[in-house]
Amino acid sequence: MSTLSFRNVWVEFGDQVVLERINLEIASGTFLSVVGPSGAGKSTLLHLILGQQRPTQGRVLLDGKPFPAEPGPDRGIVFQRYSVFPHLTVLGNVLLGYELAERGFTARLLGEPRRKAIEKSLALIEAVGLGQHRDKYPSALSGGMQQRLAIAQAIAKRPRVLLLDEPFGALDPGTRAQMHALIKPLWRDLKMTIVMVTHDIKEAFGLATRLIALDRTRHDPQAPERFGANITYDLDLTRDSTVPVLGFTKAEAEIRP
Amino acid sequence: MSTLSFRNVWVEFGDQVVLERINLEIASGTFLSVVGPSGAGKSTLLHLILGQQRPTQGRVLLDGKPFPAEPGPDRGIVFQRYSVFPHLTVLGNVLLGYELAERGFTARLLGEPRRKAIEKSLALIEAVGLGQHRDKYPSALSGGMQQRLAIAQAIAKRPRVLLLDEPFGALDPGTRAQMHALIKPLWRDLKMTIVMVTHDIKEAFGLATRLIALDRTRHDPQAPERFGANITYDLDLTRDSTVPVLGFTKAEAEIRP
Amino acid sequence: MNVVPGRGARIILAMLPFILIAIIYVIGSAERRAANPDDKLLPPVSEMVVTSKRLVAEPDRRSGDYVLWTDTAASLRRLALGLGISALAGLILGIAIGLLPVAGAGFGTLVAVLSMIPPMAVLPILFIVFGLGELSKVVLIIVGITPMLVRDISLEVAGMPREQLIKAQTLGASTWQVAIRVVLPQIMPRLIKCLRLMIGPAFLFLISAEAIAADAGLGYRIFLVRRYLSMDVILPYVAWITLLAYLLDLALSLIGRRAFPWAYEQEAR
Amino acid sequence: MNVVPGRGARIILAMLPFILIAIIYVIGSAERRAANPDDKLLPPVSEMVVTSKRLVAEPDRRSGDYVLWTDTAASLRRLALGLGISALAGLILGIAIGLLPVAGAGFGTLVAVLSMIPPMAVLPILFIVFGLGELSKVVLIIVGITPMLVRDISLEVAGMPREQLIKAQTLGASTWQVAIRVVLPQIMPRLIKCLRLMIGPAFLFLISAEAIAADAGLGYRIFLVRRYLSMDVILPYVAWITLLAYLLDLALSLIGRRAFPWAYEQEAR
Amino acid sequence: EKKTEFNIAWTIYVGWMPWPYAADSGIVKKWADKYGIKINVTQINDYVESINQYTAGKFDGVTVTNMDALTIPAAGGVDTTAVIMGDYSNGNDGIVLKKGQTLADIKGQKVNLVELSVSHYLLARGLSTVKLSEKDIKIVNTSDADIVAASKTKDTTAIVTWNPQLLEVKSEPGATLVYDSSKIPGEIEDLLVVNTQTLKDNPDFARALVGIWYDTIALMKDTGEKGKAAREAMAKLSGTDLAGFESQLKTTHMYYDPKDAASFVTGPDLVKTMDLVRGFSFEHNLLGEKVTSKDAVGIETPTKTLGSAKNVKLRFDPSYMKLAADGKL
Ligand SMILES: Nc1ncnc2c1ncn2[C@@H]1O[C@H](COP(=O)(O)OP(=O)(O)OP(=O)(O)O)[C@@H](O)[C@H]1O
Ligand SMILES: Nc1ncnc2c1ncn2[C@@H]1O[C@H](COP(=O)(O)OP(=O)(O)OP(=O)(O)O)[C@@H](O)[C@H]1O
Ligand SMILES: [Mg+2]
Ligand SMILES: [Mg+2]
Repeated sequence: MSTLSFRNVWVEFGDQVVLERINLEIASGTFLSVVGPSGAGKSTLLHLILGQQRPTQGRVLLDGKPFPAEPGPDRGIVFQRYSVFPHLTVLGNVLLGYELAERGFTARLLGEPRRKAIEKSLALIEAVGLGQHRDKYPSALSGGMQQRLAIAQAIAKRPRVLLLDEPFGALDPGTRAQMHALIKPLWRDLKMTIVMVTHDIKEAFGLATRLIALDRTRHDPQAPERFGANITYDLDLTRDSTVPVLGFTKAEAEIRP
Repeated sequence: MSTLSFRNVWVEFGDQVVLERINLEIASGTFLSVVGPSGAGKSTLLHLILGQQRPTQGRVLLDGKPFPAEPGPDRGIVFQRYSVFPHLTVLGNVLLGYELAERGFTARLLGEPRRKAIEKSLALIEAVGLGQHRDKYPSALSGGMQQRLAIAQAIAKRPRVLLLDEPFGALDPGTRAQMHALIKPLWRDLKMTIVMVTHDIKEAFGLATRLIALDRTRHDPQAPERFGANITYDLDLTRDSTVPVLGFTKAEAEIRP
Repeated sequence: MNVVPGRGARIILAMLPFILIAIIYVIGSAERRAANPDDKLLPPVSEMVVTSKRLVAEPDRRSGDYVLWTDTAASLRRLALGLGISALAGLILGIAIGLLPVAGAGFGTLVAVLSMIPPMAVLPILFIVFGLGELSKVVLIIVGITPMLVRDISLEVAGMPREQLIKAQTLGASTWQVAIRVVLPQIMPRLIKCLRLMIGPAFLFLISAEAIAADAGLGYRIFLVRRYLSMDVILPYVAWITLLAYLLDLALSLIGRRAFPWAYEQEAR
Repeated sequence: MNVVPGRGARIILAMLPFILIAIIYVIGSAERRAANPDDKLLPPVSEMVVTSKRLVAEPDRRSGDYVLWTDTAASLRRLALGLGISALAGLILGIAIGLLPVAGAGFGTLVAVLSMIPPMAVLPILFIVFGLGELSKVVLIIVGITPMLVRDISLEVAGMPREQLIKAQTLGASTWQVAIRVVLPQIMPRLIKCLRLMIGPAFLFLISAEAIAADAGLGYRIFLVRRYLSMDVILPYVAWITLLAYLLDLALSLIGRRAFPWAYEQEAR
Repeated sequence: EKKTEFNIAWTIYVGWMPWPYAADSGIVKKWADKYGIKINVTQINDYVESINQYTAGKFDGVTVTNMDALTIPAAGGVDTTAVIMGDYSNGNDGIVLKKGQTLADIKGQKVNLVELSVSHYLLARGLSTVKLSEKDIKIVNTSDADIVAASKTKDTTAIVTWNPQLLEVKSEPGATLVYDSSKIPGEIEDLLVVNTQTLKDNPDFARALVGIWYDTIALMKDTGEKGKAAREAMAKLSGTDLAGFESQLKTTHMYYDPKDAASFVTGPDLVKTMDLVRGFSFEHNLLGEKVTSKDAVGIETPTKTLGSAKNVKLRFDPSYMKLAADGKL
């Protein structure tokens, strides 16, 4: 239904080549994990899909057609530095998604629809474990709590494509497991496409149906900025057979520089 | 030489009790890992040691004497939201530590001392893998790169107490291993006291000489804010015997809510 | 930097410079009086008190008005109108210019240029267009402070974290919705801060407008009695204006704190 | 919001409102001339050009000066002095008040109150204290804009992320070092932004000062010919002032971009 | 005390333009050198500010009208002496109506003028001739610099002002000059006043001033090329051209001859005028808020002292003009 294609995409910041020759097809419904060393360009890849960043060369296509350059409600995002709206409470942050969708002019809900939206928001807030903090402003939340709020906000609108940039990085293993349990059924039921950047190899393998690793393959010691990263591994995790039983240690070892 | 003591410390934000009845002695030279669920008050504990936060009740003592309320050069910090100075380049950020120490009035170095300080800074920048990015401003760095810069900055001055709030959260396993290899000898050689908050149980056990877990023990369903977290586990990791060989799975399981 | 004075010390510290200024004034005034018993430039406090009492409590010989109150009412009405309209215009134009590249290109330069035109110098044209009545006084305030408000707010909007705008769009917000649900509320504390800074200039323009053509108002009275250097009227009036402005400033700051608590977390050190 | 006009379109959009205003002026001027051939209020452009040429290129018969240039030189010197001193004072006081709770308690209220005193109302006192020479003109600019600068900068300093100050202290910085190595450089872009906003008011105060006591300067000339309603002199002067101010604004903005590239990353969308 | 350096301030007005011309053309220096002193002639753009600065002690002398000399420095306790009676307004101040042909038509209109100035006095004098009082009109204080612009707006129908603004205002289509100062000759006088104490200690200062003045206005009166050049320079200084300046000069009664000036000061008309002026000033609270009678401030003229003899603050002294008349400078 909505296939994302990267056709020979390059991204450069000034002199520095960050991504080079990226060719990638992401089928609808894929849960794609992206791993790679710090600074490889994982976030940049997400920004390309979001429409926040334009490729220097090459094209990003949606179902074969040029990409809508503006971020839209079909794509949800959790940024690496989990940014929530500082002027809204926890409830307000989640509710905003519903309000923006339903009403054009004032972007506010009233009466029954509002009650319903609040109900849905509260359920979501409860699910990410912020139930007792619903009236706090983000500045009074801990790092992990802000991250969970950003997740709740991003999934509230059930976008067709969900982009997650190290979404569980600031969470303890217990909370992290809860989040996995929240995301996985959502992805399955709604047939979302999810692209998740993570540094937790276990997580990458555990959740995804496909895994790519970004890294530099060429290196010029004189001008280290001349070459960018591209895709070094591309594993299909649905066919159980390709992943060895003790599998991820191998992949992990190879991703290390 | 410098023992940190918490004597019946409480921290409250308005109505909410965050930490309650914290009693803790941290001996000089300890590498203390702090684990616990998101929102338990781990960062708050660090802020107490830093002097950024005052306890609502109880006292924090240094060698039995009341605590200097101001942050000073004896304590280094890597904040959870790794904050580096946006107006300085990578090199400038690390160099600043040397400059602030050596000269009073202008806080600038010239000539030979400057050359030396730059040399030291560059070595450190190289060690955290930012060698080729030395002239970039933080806004042009990826999340993991900013985090590494914050680490380099914090250890440049070799503080007696180093406070790390999820310092490796945004790093891939490879880079993370490099950072471990950087911190560990430093701690050993300089006899620093390190307090590190982390969510990676393997890391917590792997690096530390002592591990504490923060969590709520009491719970009032009507008023969930009434009770704060306190120390639920306190493991001495130096005596190898107390940690079972397959050990951390047990601890990990118990910390989960 | 870490030395935080207590509540009592804080009040004393705040009072100190005022007391100093008062002492300097009293000495200066006494000296001038010693040289010339009719000196009008620095009248002693006692004289100012007498004059103030008359202005506040006695009807004027000629018009029968309680001068201070009619003046204050006239001026405050103009000020409120001017500030209100400016705030509205500043908000709308500022957000448009800061948020929409097209508006920024179209109006950005215009506003930058307009903000540089000294309004006093083109007064004749303002008179012709807006007449000489109440309107032109309000217009002078608006013309004087709106460009600054617009520029400050548009710079602030343009400096908002891009992530937030993108985030809002991924939540389905149209440009209009981004403006009213994300940008507007976050810019309001800035508007209030900015309005607080603009109270001074607003009074300045008001006074200038009243100096030029009026028959009541605080500025009218000041410039009227300036003709015979009645500092015993001018100084209480200036003090009164300053007090009014300071109260307005306090009120705005309180409103800001009440309405936008999230914006003041940082300040609470 | 995502529609970004290209370079050409941007220039055309920026020109559009100016062209519109020019057209309205020409029509208005022609209409008034048709009604009254001696109208002085909206002189036709041709007349302004003739007058401007005279002001620019013909030496004054009495003094042999080129009027426009002597006026400009006199005014710009005063303006530069006034802005420079204000910037310095604003920086020092602003950082002190924003950073040090003790200074904040001691001077914060004073500055807030001072910023509310309309300088025009106490002009006689200013003139008497500072004389009628160059000094008092510069002083009016300083008195007029410094309090606003101080307040804006101190609010900005107080709003800086606390983490940064703490971080600097853990790196061994004294309060003084925090001020000059962390706060000062980060506040500089804000100072420049603020100075850009203050160019308009600075010119306003300059013109007001020159209107009262001067024998050269742009404001002096405007008020000199105002009695005769010689808009053919006033309008070119106003345009010239606006151009000067706009160029100053551009220059400041360029300096800011050059000197503090890190502060403008965000803007580059 | 005895001084060698003196400051006088002037503002732009047709009757005072000799001062800057004298400064530019070296006449000031000539006379100052003669008496071994130095005189700085400073232009102040704003008339009221110049008087205020004189009152505050920043200047030793200032150009001023008789009414303002009484209400500002004298009422402010600064003992002031008029040493030069330069001219009187003989049509330089006027009332212009845009609606109506005679002064009586002013009834019920809004009148734009500089409140409490000589314009106000002229209006009061005019109203009394048509049996009206200030209650019958509404006064809108309008600054002198903006009154021309104000007169161009629709809601302005009546204006009282002086030259050069008056010339602009009355040339407006449909405007009628219904009353002017030629109806009250000698009542609006343009003076040069100096601080009495300074004068007492330094009579040479006044001698030099008088010398400068009559040298300069002799040039101004000159009908030849030299006179024209002088008037042209003065016109330029006041921001207009020769024609504009001369038309203002026409409605100004200059006392070119020091004898005439001195005899006007010694005559009885001055007493009558000053009595009217102090009456007006008292009624409008211009002598101070606590003053209970118009006698509070004493005015000394050669013929008679008006008001409190103990508190004489304004003096008219013809002796220096007489010296000039007698050629004894
Ligand atoms: N400024 C504040 N005002 C009010 N409450 C606060 C404030 N700062 C922290 N809190 C509350 O204190 C609690 C503990 O916060 P803290 O940041 O110490 O958690 P943490 O253990 O570091 O969590 P995480 O692992 O998510 O970073 C949270 O419930 C948070 O809501
Ligand atoms: N605005 C920018 N200007 C210049 N260079 C940039 C900019 N943003 C990113 N970069 C560079 O692009 C490279 C990739 O950045 P990116 O944020 O995509 O890395 P990442 O893979 O997400 O790393 P991490 O795991 O640390 O978050 C980095 O070397 C960074 O320096
Ligand atoms: Mg990243
Ligand atoms: Mg934390």
